[in-house]
Amino acid sequence: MKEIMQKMRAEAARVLSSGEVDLVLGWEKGDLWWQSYPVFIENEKKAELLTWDLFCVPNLAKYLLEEIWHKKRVALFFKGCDALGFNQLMQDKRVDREKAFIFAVPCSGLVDPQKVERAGLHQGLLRVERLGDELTFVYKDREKKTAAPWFYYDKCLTCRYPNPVVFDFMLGEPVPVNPRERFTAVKELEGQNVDARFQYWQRQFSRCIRCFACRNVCPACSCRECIFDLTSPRWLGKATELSENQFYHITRAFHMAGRCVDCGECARVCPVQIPLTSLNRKLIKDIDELYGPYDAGVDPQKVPPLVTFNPGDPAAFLESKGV
Amino acid sequence: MSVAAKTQDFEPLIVAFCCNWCSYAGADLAGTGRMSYPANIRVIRVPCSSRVSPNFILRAFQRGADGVVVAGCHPGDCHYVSGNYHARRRFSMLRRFLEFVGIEAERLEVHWISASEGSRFAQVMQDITDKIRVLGPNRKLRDSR
Amino acid sequence: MRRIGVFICWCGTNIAATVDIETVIKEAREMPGVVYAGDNKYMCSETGQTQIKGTIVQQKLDRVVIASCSPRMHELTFRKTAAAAGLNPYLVEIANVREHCSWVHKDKDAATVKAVALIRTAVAKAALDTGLEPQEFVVTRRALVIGGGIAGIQAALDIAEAGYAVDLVERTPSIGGRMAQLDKTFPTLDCSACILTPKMVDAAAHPNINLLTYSEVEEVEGYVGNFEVTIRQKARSVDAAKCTGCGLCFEKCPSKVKSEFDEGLALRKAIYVPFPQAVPNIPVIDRDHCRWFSKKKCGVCKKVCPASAVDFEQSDVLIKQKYGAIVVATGFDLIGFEIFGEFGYGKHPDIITSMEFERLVNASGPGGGKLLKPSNQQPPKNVVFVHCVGSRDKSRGKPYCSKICCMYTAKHAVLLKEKHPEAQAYVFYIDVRTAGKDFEEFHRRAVEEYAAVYLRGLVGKVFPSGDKLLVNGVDTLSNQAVEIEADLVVLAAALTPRHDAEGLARMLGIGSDAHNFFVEAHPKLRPVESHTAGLFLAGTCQGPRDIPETVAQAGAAAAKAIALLNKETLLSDPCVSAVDESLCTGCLACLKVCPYKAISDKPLTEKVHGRQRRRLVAEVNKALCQGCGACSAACRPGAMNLLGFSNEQLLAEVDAICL
Amino acid sequence: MQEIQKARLPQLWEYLAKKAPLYLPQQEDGVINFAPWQEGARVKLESLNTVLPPKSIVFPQWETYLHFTQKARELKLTPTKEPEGSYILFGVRPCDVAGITVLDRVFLQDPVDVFYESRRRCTIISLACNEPDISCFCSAFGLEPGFAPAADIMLWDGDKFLLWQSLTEKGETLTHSLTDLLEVPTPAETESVQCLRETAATVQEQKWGLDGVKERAKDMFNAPIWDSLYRRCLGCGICTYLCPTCHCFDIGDFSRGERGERFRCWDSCMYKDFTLMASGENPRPTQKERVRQRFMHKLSYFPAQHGLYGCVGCGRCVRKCPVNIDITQVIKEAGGSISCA
Repeated sequence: MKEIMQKMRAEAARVLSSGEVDLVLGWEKGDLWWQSYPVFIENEKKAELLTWDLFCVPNLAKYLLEEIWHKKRVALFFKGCDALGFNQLMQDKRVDREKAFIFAVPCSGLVDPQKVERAGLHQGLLRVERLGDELTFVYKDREKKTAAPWFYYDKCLTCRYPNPVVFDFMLGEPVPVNPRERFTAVKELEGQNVDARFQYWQRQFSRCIRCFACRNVCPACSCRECIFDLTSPRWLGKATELSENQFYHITRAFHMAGRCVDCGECARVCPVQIPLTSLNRKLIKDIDELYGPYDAGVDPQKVPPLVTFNPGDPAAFLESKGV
Repeated sequence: MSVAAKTQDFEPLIVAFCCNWCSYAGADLAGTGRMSYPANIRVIRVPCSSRVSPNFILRAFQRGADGVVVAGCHPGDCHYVSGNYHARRRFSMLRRFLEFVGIEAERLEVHWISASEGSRFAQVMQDITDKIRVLGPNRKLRDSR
Repeated sequence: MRRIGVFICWCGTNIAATVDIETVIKEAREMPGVVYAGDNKYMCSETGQTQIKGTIVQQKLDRVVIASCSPRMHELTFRKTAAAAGLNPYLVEIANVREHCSWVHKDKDAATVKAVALIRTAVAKAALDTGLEPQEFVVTRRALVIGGGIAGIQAALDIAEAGYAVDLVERTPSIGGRMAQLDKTFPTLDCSACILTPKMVDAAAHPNINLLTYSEVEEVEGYVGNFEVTIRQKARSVDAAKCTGCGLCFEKCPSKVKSEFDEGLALRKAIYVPFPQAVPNIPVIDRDHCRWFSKKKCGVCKKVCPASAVDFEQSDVLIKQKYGAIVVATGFDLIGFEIFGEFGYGKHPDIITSMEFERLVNASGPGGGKLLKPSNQQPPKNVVFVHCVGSRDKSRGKPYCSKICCMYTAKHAVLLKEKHPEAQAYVFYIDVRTAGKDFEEFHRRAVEEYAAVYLRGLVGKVFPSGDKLLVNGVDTLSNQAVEIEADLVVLAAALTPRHDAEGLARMLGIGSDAHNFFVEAHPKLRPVESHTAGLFLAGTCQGPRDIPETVAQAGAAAAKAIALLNKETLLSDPCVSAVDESLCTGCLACLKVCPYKAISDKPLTEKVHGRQRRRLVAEVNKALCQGCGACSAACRPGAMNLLGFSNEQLLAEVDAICL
Repeated sequence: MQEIQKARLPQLWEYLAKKAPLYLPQQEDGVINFAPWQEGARVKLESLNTVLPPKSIVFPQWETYLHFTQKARELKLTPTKEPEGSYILFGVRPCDVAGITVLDRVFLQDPVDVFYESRRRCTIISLACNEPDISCFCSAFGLEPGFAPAADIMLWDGDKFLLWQSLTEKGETLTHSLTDLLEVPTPAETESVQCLRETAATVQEQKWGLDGVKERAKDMFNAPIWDSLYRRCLGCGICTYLCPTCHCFDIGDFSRGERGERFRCWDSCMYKDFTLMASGENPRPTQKERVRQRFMHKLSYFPAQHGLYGCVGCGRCVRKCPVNIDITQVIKEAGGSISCA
């Protein structure tokens, strides 16, 4: 990772000094071990701020909405999931491909701080490093080594596009693609009866505090004004009454149908751990089943499945599974 | 009517979104033919089944509907050429999704009813009313206020 | 606060017998925004309308709700009433308390409760109504007729006669269509070509008609009054301006191909006119079969042409033209026979379709109209006709009746006897349907004077036996198996729309039924209009019919087109989608679901924190938009909103109806 | 000073829950929040901070305060009954108790918020922190991880027992009713806990000093930090909703036909419609002004108005911000010192 980080800094400095771009979007290391956050670099001297480590999880693509239109050109770094999000923004005609200079960073997985915490490895932790498939947790006076996948985000373990599908320049080598089955949780829920499922989701939805982080982080949520913020008509009441929360989550997910790139950011940022991925993946699974496999974000020229049709489509609403 | 005793005093509220050209006209024909169906059915007229956003359906459930019907022209017969094809995808997905979050799929029905199918309109409405009666009131999506 | 008036119609006893009007009035008065609630025995009557108009003025009503019959019945009536009182007609809402309430519910209490709910819903919607103004746009006074058969020719002639320019597009090299292939016509037995060819010539000669043969419609955009059509004029490889029609080219052409016009029973050349009376009488080169085009050899036609009209370099021409109205008259095909193996079609040359029979019996057809067996050119003795091959056959064919087969088969039986008096016709039928002027008489003549034997029943199998064909069938009247040794078997195949009709329907944006016949706007009252304004239907593309019906329908379609072209401007329905540009993200999901290509993108420049920002937003072409609302439902932030059925209104309706 | 054996806690909770609704940190689907105790509850006392602060109990995310009916042109209003205040909050960390103190400044000063006042009649039993998290910084604001002066009862974790001390009359009364469950600790036990308390305080204080932040923050309105900090902000409401001191609310109506109710609900200054006016004007037009507002309010405006910081250093926003916007960085910018462990 260090090598790539050096390349990142060098490339950023290069494109800024050559005047090819007037902004570089990357990640910067914070004070605490899990903090790697988006940074905006406009001066080649600041390229040294760039970092690439196991916590560079935020997708930089969505910042283009605010940053790109008044810039000449913006350079930015994409992991596999980020590139899908970028393509979704392309699909939605929200960004101009020509104005983005994309560095691809193949990614074999990032570390979920909550998993570190749950394993009790967080106290006194200074940093985490990776060599091959092994993580090293570095403390003041000791180190601990462990297998990396244990601490990867779930979304990374099921990642199907770790190598960016769109880029101008590749940093590093493509990594092997070896995703775990992503519909396990969905299938498990599908196997339950409808009341059990209701109780499950009722519990999840009642926790929602409507912070809208899931929406705001989502690369497919790029409306200028969100339907949930509108006051006229008022679709979503501001009270976090269960039915309003249900409306929010059902509608949010449904707006993602055929558009969700399955980057898992919504679930990552949810402070109350609502398994939003399961909602999104249920829709992905149904689309795959009913209308043929479709991966949003792979090809922005493809027509998304919910704004098109085939005269021979099944009428799946005639299915009856019984109550 | 074969209705279980416990649900006898439950009068379901069923909102039917009917497209103007086929299903609404079918409902008119049911009227002209005096084909009776339960008064639990209340029709909202829309130009096309493709006008119906899932938001309206959710709102109906929030506001106390026990069942929702979306009715449009038969595939291929859409007055607006392709509206019902879009509706077919949209509501195929929505119904499965509602079921996934624990809402009985039977509460949302989609039917193709042509302008000439007055008796079918009446029959479909009778059937869904019977079904919802057995299913009982919608408590899952209803706003508690 | 609104000032809404609610007018409740008794409709005699139709509503009042089941709905308690007094309760409804009382409840309506309590509804938000309602300042008046009144009733009338017949709201649509003169007195009812006077009451509405008077109240609008006296009570200064700004919205009107009529609780009455279906809006499909009287919405327009009451809109006009409101307009007469100075209210914008789109500020009127109808609560359908007759068809949807009093007529379908018996319990008075339940019906009354429901009527109140329906009125409350209409009131909630009306409160959010906005006055809408139709837009005026200019009509292009030119018509397009697609299909050069008798329907298209007739429609073109009628429109041209009214003084409007018409382009008549025909995909084969000549106009004439199916009717040109026929021999005699029932029930008068006059010669098809004799009555058709003068019309073909008229069409070609008419100063207002522009013939575009060997041409196909490729793209249709626009809307009523302003269609923009792209037509591909295929390369004829013969310069029409130079060709004299002498025919030397096809005389000398060495390539022989089965003639489509003769249903494959005779051969034509690679350079050809489909039939002698073709209009225009200018050959075309069938490039797929021409030696020059396949092997770059030959070129005989070019060498012999005295006018130097043959032009191998000619290429397709794309014509873009604007039209105010379009008449669709694309005609029919016959059902494919693959699924009817028992009749043996294709396995023996003497098993033919009725269309092939027409050619065999036609003086200009193969064999000069002698009606000989294709297998050995001998006169047939026993001829078996089979009705309903593919028609009235739910399981394998089409459920509908092809309508003309009974009559043309009777005609065939008659023609057979006239050509070969010793021959015998056997006709297997399900029912004989002869509804039409002089039809039954004609059928009786076939049976009585021409001794055709009618057998009620189905044919089970046809198979060759020596130089004969054995036909196994059942006569259900005598309940006996029948076996006939036939020389010729004629199958009356089901009529279907053209094989590519579905694609055309999509291109035009008109509806088609399960069998791909184009759908009329109303089966009774608007039989020649499609659902899409400005597009009219004529002939068998809409359903099976005979020549007089086709001609009548073509005339009617022409009349509708003329009425349209006669207007300088048109008013558009204002219930169309509108974009809130401040909400529009420019993702154009709306564009993808719009069936009318009514949505496009447009750049918008705005100031953001002191900087100029350019972004895309959706734009609705109000004349193209038909108001389906698919875009409004597809728009996530609700920037696209259908006027008259807006998000706000539907939400208010849902809320109100659920109370 | 008394103590209770941890083994007897379920007995205690059962007893308390009979007296009044008892809220304590419980785990559901991996998320720990304050929830009413019931038989079989998965209590997680050992976890440091709940996801949502106990603010969500004293000042719920939404509550109805008025019912109305509107017929024709006549409007009838019926205020909602004041909420029940006799409940117990158990296991509140000292920073969260301090958070409630901040809320008190807002809601209990004239005009008193009667709903809050009523809910504030609760009994707060605080649990001291022995080992604060790396992201905790309560001592930055003069708070002590081992003591919550505003609690009714203070508890210290001595591994197998909890040391118990009532701090108020309300706490005293409750303690008296528990004689069967409480015991007297040995001096060694008292001392071991005292030692833990001091260690925790020292560790925290080493990291932080806040001299002059208030004064420095006053001049920070035009500081360059705002120009960079906001750019990565997603504009979500996590920091505000998870904050034990954020207290902004909005008012909304829910109506069904002629009946309806008026409620208030949390709102967030991070949202762009927070300051949006009916005219379409927005005095905080970009995320920059919103981010600045939140921090300035915590570090400058609130202290200026109420004499205490609007932040208690619980670290929730630091931990949960999806893009790691970190108030400690702002404090550093404003002159606070930090010595990273």
